[in-house]
Amino acid sequence: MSFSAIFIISFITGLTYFLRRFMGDCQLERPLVLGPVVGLVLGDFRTGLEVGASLELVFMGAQAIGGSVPSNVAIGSALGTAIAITSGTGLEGAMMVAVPVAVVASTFEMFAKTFCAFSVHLADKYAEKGDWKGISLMVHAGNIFHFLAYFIPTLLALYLGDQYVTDLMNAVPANIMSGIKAVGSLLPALGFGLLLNNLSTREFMPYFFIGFAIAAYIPSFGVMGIAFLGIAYVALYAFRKLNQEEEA
Amino acid sequence: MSFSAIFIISFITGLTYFLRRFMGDCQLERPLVLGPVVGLVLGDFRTGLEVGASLELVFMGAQAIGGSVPSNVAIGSALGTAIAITSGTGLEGAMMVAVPVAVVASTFEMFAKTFCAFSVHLADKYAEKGDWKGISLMVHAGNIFHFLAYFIPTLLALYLGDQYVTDLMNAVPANIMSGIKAVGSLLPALGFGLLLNNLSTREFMPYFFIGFAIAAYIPSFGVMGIAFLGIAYVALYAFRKLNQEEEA
Amino acid sequence: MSFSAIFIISFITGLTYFLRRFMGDCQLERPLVLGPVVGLVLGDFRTGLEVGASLELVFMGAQAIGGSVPSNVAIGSALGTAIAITSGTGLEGAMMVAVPVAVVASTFEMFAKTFCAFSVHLADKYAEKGDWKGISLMVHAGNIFHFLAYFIPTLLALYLGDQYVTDLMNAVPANIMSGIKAVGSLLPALGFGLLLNNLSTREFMPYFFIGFAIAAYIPSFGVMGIAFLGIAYVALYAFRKLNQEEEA
Amino acid sequence: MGEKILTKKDLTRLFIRSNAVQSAFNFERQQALGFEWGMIPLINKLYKNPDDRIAAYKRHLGYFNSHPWTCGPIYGMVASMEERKAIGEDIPEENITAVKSALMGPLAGIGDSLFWGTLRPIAAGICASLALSGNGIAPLIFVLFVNAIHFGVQYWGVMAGYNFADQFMEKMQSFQIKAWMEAATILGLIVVGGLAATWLNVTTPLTYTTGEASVALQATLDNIFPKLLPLLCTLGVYGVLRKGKSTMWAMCAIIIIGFVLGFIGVL
Amino acid sequence: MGEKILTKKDLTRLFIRSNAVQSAFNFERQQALGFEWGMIPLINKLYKNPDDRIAAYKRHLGYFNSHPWTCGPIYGMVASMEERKAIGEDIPEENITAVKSALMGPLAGIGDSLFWGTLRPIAAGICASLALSGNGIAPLIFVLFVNAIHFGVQYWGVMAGYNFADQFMEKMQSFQIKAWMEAATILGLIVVGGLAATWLNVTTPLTYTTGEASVALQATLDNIFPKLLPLLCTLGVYGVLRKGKSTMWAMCAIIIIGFVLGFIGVL
Amino acid sequence: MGEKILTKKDLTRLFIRSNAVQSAFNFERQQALGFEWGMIPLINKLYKNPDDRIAAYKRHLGYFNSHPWTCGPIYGMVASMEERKAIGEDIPEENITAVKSALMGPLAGIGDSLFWGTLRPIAAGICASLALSGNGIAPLIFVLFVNAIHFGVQYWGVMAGYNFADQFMEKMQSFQIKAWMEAATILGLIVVGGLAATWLNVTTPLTYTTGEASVALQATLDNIFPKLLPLLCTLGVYGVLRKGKSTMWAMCAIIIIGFVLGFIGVL
Ligand SMILES: OC[C@H]1O[C@H](O)[C@@H](O)[C@@H](O)[C@@H]1O
Ligand SMILES: OC[C@H]1O[C@H](O)[C@@H](O)[C@@H](O)[C@@H]1O
Ligand SMILES: OC[C@H]1O[C@H](O)[C@@H](O)[C@@H](O)[C@@H]1O
Repeated sequence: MSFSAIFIISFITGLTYFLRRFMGDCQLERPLVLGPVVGLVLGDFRTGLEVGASLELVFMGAQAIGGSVPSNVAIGSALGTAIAITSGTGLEGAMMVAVPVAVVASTFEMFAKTFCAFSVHLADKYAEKGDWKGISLMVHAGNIFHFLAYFIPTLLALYLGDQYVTDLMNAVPANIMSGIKAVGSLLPALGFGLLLNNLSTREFMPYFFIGFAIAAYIPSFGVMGIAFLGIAYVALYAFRKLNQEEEA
Repeated sequence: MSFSAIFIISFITGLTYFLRRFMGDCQLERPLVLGPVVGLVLGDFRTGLEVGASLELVFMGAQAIGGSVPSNVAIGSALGTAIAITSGTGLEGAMMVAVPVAVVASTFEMFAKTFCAFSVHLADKYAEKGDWKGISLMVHAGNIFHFLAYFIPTLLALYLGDQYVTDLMNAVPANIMSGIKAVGSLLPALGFGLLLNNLSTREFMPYFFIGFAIAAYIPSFGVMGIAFLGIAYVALYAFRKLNQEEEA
Repeated sequence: MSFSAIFIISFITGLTYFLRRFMGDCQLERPLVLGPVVGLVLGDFRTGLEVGASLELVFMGAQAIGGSVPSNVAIGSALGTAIAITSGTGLEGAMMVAVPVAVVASTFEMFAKTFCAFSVHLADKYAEKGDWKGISLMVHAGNIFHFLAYFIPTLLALYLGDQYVTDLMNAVPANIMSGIKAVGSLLPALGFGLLLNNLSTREFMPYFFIGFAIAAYIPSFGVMGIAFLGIAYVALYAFRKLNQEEEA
Repeated sequence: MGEKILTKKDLTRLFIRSNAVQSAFNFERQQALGFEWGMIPLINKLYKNPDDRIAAYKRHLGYFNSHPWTCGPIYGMVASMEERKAIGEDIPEENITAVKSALMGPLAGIGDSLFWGTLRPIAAGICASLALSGNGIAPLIFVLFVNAIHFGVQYWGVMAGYNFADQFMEKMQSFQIKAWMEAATILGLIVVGGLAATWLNVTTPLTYTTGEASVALQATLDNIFPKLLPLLCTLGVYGVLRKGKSTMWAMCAIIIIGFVLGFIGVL
Repeated sequence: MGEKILTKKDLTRLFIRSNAVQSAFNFERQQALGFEWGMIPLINKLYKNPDDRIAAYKRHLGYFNSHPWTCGPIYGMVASMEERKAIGEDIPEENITAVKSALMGPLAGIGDSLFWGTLRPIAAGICASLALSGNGIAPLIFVLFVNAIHFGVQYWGVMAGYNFADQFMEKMQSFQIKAWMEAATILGLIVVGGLAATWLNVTTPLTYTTGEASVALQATLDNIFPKLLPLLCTLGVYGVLRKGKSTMWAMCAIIIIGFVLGFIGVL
Repeated sequence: MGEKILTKKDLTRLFIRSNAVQSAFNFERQQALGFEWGMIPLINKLYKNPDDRIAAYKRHLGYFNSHPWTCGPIYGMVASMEERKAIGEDIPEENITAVKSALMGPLAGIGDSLFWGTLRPIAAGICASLALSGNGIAPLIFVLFVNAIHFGVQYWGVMAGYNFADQFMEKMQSFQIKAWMEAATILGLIVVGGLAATWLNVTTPLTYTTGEASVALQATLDNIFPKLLPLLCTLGVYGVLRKGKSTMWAMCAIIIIGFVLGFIGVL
């Protein structure tokens, strides 16, 4: 791969993530899209299309929800597709690279999401002074940081080559990997804790436990079922309140 | 089969349905009962008994509920039994006729239940004038119409013979059959919609959704479980209301 | 076995049950504990340990709850271990004795729990007179009765020998055994009935049915899940009541 | 206020006629005509004034649907309420309608699961096996057994319903009756929700293909919101009726839409 | 009003005696005698007047049943309430009984699932495998481990119950206490419902035959209303007690009916 | 009071900027910066007084997290509330915050299951199979299709939210608004409970041995209280925040504790 190809591929990978942040999850980082684009860059659209579509089916369920960080499908499939085309190992080769890389690379997204907490704190300061340009700056800085969190690892990995990357990944002890994974599974709790802190009053807190217990003990409900039941319940609640007020 | 036998069998089939309407579902149209009766008419009680009992087990679950129209077991088993006896093909032959005929013949009950909406509208007019004899007339007319909806198809089918009936059924395109079935599965929604329209007020409507969601998401409850929970809930509701009133 | 060994084993068996009553279920009657102790008495700790541990796994789920009477693991494992050691049949022999004996011997606990109702009635009389020493007497008498309910059967069974016991058990007609079992499965209903009688008022009774229906129709909840939901609910209830009072 | 009018004989007659509740059954108002026919002699006896009669005739021609073996209590309670209305008590027409519409659902639920779902299949199953092993009177046993229960339950229901309502309205003050009427309506709504989710079986046979596997759309729907289609159908009908369309109109719409959707393979 | 009477020593003694809660266990009032025995020294210290004493003795001989390792908080709370009653505060007898009957259910539920259902089997299972691999002190480990928890939880429970009730009654106004008492009763009822449905295992072995297959009646029942038999049994006992029959009577009836039904193969 | 200030153009601009809601996403306040950025032009137009502006900037820098395709209604409603506040109506700051925090949960739930859980996988799956059978424009179809829906839903959401809030606040009296705000908070709490139980996947790989079989601790936990670990984590974070620790602090604690527990094999 020429360095310009490497640079373009890495840039595009970073860009898809940048657009996820700045244009509301346009889904450009899905393997189905990224695969053929990488293929185009490397001059083999067909292989890119095929590898991308196959990886799409593999990563079907990977989706960030509530701030969670799933497998990094973008980096995984950019690397996988590029290597499949340049090494000629095709789908097999792509899979062997993409899946483990996606798992490890989720660390970079976690890193960006952790680090951007600082831009929020700086924004607080600008808000205090009424400096909206400063706030905007923090928004863009944060997004660029997210861009870099995808761009740099992809660039390095493509530059160093898949053998190097595999060796590196093998060199990381299993303990450390499982530590990182545990952090990834715990961090979304921060979001729920904050949400709770926002909403809860002593008086209404039990509703949180009721929603939790129903979802935990009757998994068939899912979030939709609970939202449905919840809406019916609060409608009754509001109508009753209104009646009482009117009578009073 | 002599025409008189044909006529008697068809008449009895219609009659069982007439009595379902007029005497409160006496279950005379079940194959277990209709089979041996047809057997008696054709002079072969034993075969009728055997075929009827076997068909009973086949049609175990067929039951009209909430205005739904299941397989027409009466027409199916009358025809099945008659053909089993006269053609000597026994149980096998009965089954081959009864099951498809029962499916198709459900259309006639649907037709009767659709058509009788007119007698209700006429009854409205009589009620307006205080003419209770007119209302009664509509009741009887409706029941006779239901009778005919079973009597005529059975008569024609027995008269034309099973070969003719099978040919006719095969001639109906699958599309049309599935259209009719879809209508049959949708029509009971009319009943629930009407019921809802009767009961609902803005204030209490959410209870409908709660009942629906519990039954939909936790099928183990069934209607009995929901009625049980519902009764416990409204008892609490009424006691609370009474307390509030007494205090006020 | 010497009579003194028989006596000591029976006494220990009775004692473990006495301590269950008087010292709050110390779990000394578990096979895991009783097995090696019996082994020690008979001079073969190893076999006792092995047999006890194996029986522990067999009787894993046996636990009195809400006044129910499960298999009598204490008598079962005392007898089983003793016979395994003295007859040299080892684990096999122990199992063959322990399991059926434990089932039959549950009758004695049932007997003690039935009989001790009388000591409560006598205690009522003493309370009436303010005689707290009399009440204490009834407590101890009841506990000694429970002791005897384990001590005597074990003594007799060890004295008469396993052949005799097996013959006796086989001589009891199956009907009578299933009658006794039915009594055992019904008697805990007395506890729940009494509890209900204590707690219920016309106004709150529906809550019992709600708790019952949820547990019956959604077994995944279990008692913990229901207690959890219940606590959340009554917290809401109390907060609402307090608000109303404060406003009033 | 006047004296009681209805005699034991009137109630027996009511029981007999109540068995015709399924008469002229139709998709629009289901058992409305059947229920009306049961009330006619009673209305004629209670109301002498033509206007009251006409009002009563019209009152009982509204939508009704319950289980033919367990609807007795509704007949009995309505009889008691009409009687008290006739002798001058202040019983608003809405209360009578509330009792009918609130109880028909739960009673249908009980009857459907107890009799259609359990007793009838069990009795038929047992008698069918008897018949298959050569017992010629098994069909007769079946008919006699289930109908003994049928008519027994219905008779007891009519009488118990009348007596209960009689004592209930005697004892209760009007605000108490109101609370219980509300409770009945709520119960009715909960049970109708349960009934619709349980008995309405509208499903789609559509499938779509992802990768190699072809997935049923219905399975996907069941994962997010089981019984979504029955709910949409019920709400659709309800909305159309709310908007003032006639049931006739709704019925025709259902038939046409259903047929087309079934024909093109969507339902 | 007087000063606090109970000392740390009294509470320690209460903890020691509270472990005898299962004493003279019987089907009629279960742990009533055991609970009473725990309260005796406390009652003797608090009440000097014979009438007050007798009332207290009788008060604590009522039905009681909880988990022997988690019932501590009830002892502690009752101790605090009795103390305040003794020094002249207005604590109605019903409130003391309410605390007992409302908390015994939930605490039993927690203890039964946490200790009987989880901790004990796990600890016993692990120690049994240790023993099977030749470790001779595994039984001792088991006994020491579970009883360390047992006595630790119970001690903590008695003390925490006393302190909580003390502070609670200090801070709350009487209408607040009433609201929480009501909440406790409701919780008790919900949990008793859950307990009865979970732990009462009354089933029927009857079967019937339809066609060739023989069907278990219990399976049919489970389809319509799982745990119907346990519910009927509980309500039966409850109804009999409500009607004023003694528990003795109820117990004998259960024994006779149960034996007969088991004998003829219905249960 | 003043006249309406916001024009159609302002709302269109709001819609365009609302798509950046995920900007500078971070574990501390998630989409707070993104939401703020969307509001800036609006705030600048509505408030001329520096103090009001600063208050508004700070108001919208609080914790926010919803679904990027279904959060439109929140933008719209907040815009309407801010406008009314700017022209002098009495709209307490708390009400604006309540609307945001109460609606973000349910809307996220709907968006997550409808779009992330259903539409996107289905569309991607179908297009992937098309691509595998050689169709080169399948990826384009996918992108165009999902984003047509994405931007369509978001546009409609912003506009509908604005109009709804406008009419709602016009018609409702203040006590009615209060009741609905309370209802929104309750709904928010119920849904957050459901979200946490569904999406938080904290499990332990620990096992223990009883007899021969080795049992997963997680399976035992699931039997007593499924999702106990996620609940404890959420409550832990919540407790720490309640106690006044900063989110920064909480985030670092989670990272350290999580890493250690994962490292030693407890999580
Ligand atoms: O759960 C709501 C929301 O949370 C985060 O913002 C992201 O993971 C979104 O993809 C998701 O929709
Ligand atoms: O569902 C109630 C009721 O609906 C209709 O009237 C019929 O199908 C009956 O058989 C059924 O019992
Ligand atoms: O169910 C509560 C309780 O009931 C009885 O007292 C005994 O069976 C105990 O073991 C149990 O904990």
